[in-house]
Amino acid sequence: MRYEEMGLTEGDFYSRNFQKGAREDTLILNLGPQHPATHGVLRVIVELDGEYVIRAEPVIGYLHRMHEKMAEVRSIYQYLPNMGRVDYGHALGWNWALVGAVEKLAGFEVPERAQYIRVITTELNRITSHLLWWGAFTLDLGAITPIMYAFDDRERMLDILQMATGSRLTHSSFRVGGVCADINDTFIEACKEFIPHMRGRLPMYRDLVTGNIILRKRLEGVGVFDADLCRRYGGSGPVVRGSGIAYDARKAEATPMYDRFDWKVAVQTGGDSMARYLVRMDEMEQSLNIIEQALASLPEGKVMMPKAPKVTWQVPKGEAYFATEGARGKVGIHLVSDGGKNPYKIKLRSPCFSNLSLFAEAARGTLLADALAILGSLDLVIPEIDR
Amino acid sequence: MIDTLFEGLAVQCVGRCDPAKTGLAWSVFLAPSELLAAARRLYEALYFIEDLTAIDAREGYLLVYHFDHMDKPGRVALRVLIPHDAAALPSIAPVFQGAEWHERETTDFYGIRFDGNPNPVPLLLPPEMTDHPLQKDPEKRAPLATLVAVGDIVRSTADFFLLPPEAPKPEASGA
Amino acid sequence: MSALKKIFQPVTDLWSLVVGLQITGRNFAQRQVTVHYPRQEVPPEVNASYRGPIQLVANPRNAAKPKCTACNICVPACPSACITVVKAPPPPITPEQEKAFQEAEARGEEVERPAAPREPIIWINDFSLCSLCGVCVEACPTHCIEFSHDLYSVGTSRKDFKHDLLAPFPEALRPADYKPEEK
Amino acid sequence: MSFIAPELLRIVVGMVAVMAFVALNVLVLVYAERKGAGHIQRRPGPYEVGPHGILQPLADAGKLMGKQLLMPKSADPILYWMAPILAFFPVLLLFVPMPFGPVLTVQDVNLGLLLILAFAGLNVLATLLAGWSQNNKFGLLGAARAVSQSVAYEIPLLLSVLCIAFQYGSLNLSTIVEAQGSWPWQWNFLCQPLAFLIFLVSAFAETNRAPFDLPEAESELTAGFHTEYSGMGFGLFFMAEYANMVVVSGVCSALFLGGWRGPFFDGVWWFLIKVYAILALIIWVRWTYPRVRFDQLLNINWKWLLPLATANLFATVFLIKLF
Repeated sequence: MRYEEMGLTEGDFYSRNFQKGAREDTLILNLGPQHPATHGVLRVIVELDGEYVIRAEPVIGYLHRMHEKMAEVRSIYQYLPNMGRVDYGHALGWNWALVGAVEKLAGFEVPERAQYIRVITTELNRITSHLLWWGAFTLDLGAITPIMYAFDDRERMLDILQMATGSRLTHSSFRVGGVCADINDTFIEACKEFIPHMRGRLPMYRDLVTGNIILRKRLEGVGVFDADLCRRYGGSGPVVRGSGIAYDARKAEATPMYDRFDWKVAVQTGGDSMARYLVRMDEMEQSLNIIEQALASLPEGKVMMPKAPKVTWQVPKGEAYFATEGARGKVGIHLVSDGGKNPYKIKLRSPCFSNLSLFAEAARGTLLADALAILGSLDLVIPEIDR
Repeated sequence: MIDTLFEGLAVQCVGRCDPAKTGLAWSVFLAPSELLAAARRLYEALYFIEDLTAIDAREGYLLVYHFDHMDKPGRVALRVLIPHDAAALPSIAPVFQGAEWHERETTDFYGIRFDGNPNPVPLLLPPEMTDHPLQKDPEKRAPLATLVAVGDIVRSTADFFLLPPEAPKPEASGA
Repeated sequence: MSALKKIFQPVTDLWSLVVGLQITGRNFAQRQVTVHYPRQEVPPEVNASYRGPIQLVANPRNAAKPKCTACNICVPACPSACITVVKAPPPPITPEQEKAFQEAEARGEEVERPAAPREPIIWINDFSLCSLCGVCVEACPTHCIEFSHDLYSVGTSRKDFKHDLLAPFPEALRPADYKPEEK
Repeated sequence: MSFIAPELLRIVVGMVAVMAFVALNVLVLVYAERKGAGHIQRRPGPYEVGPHGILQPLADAGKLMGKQLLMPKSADPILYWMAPILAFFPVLLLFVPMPFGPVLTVQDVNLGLLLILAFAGLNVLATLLAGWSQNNKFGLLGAARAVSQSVAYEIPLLLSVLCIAFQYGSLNLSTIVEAQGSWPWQWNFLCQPLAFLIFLVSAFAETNRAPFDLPEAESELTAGFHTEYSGMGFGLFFMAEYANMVVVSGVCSALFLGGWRGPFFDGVWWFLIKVYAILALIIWVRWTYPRVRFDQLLNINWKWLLPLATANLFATVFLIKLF
């Protein structure tokens, strides 16, 4: 190996690769893959000058499962459950991306009621995802209690989501041409009860965490991203919306049904970690608005299109790209089919992958604690990065 | 606007697609040598990179770069065909730094070399791994014409490899 | 104005700390929200929508038999290959019957050998592989697979997760060497 | 000889009593902390070992003692094992001049405050040794943070203590307690509110408790200075942290809250009530706030606490001279 020739004998492949560019007087610190702040098996190698990060390199792939290869050896129907595993936080966003791509390619018309159910469950799932992030992020910043309050609300929502999707974490309830089950009155009642409850909890979150001076000082002005940085790295979701760009794939890509509801794209202009934090807090409120309106105008009808495809259905020839807004950013599926039983190729466009790739540049010159705050503010879900 | 954006570049084909059917607004075929220049123009027109991947087809690897715009949504797909036996093309990481990871991932999956990538080490697969999981067996490769949406061709070179045979050949331009 | 604000800023900042203490203090005094398993369990209506390990639907004519016709459509449909279904063989033929059949065939008559019953004799779901995706449930043409609502499925060895789905059906056909497991 | 013997006996008996007191307190505090955290987070906390989990700290202690003591291959063995001992045992000495009750003091020392402040400094040394000797980068960073933090916060702590010392012209804790009255309005926290607050904040930092728990900052440095310690090596650091909390609360109670003086019946119970109230506050704060950043931590000290403490000291001295 060439690294041995350079006298780099310690560590594994990636740490030796990283050491090549290191200065003489610095400390190389390996954070992860098992580290409390990396939420799973992300590994970040950082070069420190004192507590200042000179260089950082995320090393990923510890949770790589080759979902794109799995897509080529399964039918679309069999591949649907994989989507819940790509992003356990916002599984329904990925569900929608896949069925949306297939419906686009095949030109299917999905019943309206099914689309409404998709909107309601996806938005509920978005709130659970943001709550999970909120708890984990405050945990990163050293506050241990908020995650427990977040989970209190999250559990209630999972109970509600379970009524519609049957599972609590790796939801897989969307089908090509509809959803797997209709919602019942219990679900609607539970949702209607939950929305005011959640609205009452958000001020408490604000007082406990958002207004806290220690947290504000930790986040304000830390990790400022500008629009150019987001463009160069393809950042999306709250990362760009925190930088003052009102880009939301639900509006930009015209995800079905979202144009019927009155909601705003949450934008903050600061560009710092606090802005990304506030965007997500605002998004929870917007999601509640959407759910409320969708429940009020829920149409009657079937939840599956007639002659919906079954397990052995063959995807028509051609390609389609469908993107929607996941909790972490733009979730995209590029589906290419040669008309066979299995898709010819599926590319999963993961928002976390792009968002993490800008971390190396954003973390340069920050304190170690700030770098970890930036990492937390990106809302990373490792399985989605590694796929 | 895309056809004017690439003015002066050797573009093989520019096609306008129907976003409702394919999710793409424009489909642009390029020669590998023009890729970096095209990426730079997209960057100057404030496009951002969405992803890049390859399709292993009978004619070769078709590299697909997706770009989108934050204010005027409309996905642009840049496509570059490279042969199987000389799978290399220039990296666009100097312009879009985010492409670095996508390129490394494509190298892992397909074994395509990106010249100019600042850190060409494996990204997702272990460094000891030598084979590339998404390469297809030669007999399983499908022809590109069945896979790719070219769209309504706005202009193309006369010898463009995906011209539908029955379509009247538009006059050569942009060459 | 801004000077005044500058002076009072530290005060409001410090007040936010007091607000935080108030909130945690109030929560300290409030009721606990966790379910104290195993002393308590979640209410059963929460389980009603839970999609647990799959089970077979009983035959509407005979509840002691499964409805499954052993058509084997679910087996290739499963993305994780966790289902094993074996169709029941035709009933054994005694040598006398066999002789009678052969004689009849020799006479050129149409012989109707007894057909295999449309029932499974082995139906195993390897739950250690199952991802509860429900593809088998939706693929089944006779709607004989359903999700159970069993939240508390636990096991102490790998063997415990090879669920024998015929076990709840006392009259289900079984292979000759089948021994019911000791409980 | 006959003069020394009772004194010696007093110290020996006192130290044994202090050891028992500290050990008992660590157990109680571990339980209180976990139970308090549980209730703040609206869950029961430890519940399984004994009624309402009351024996949980004993089970934890048994687990820690039963664990294998591990040492990294490249660690310095002498310093590595010295650090936890050095962290815990000097803390016992800090209880020597502590005025538990009117006569309940191990040894009434004239320079009691000085003794406490001097031996409290050893804690920094132990943290530094621990971080340094284990040859772990997280430990090293944690140790560096611990040293700069402790050194910085000792100054405002000292200055706020000096205010009281000037006021009474004594460094003897018992004298200071006795000089305060029995009723809350006669206690020092009213005539020295700023010193009280500064002392409290510095005490959080000195004991490395949240929101100033940077040396062990879990989400940044995994476990900071005690990353590599297992079993009782970690256990001693753990005990030292809680013992330090008790010391700080005791000093705070004696200096600012009237120690064992209280309405109706003076006595050791008032001292204990005040100590546990302060401990409850420390625990409460830990489960409420996020952690401050390292440079902010030092900024709070150098830009706010130190000038305020100095001004407070000058004001005190001036007023004492005036009246």
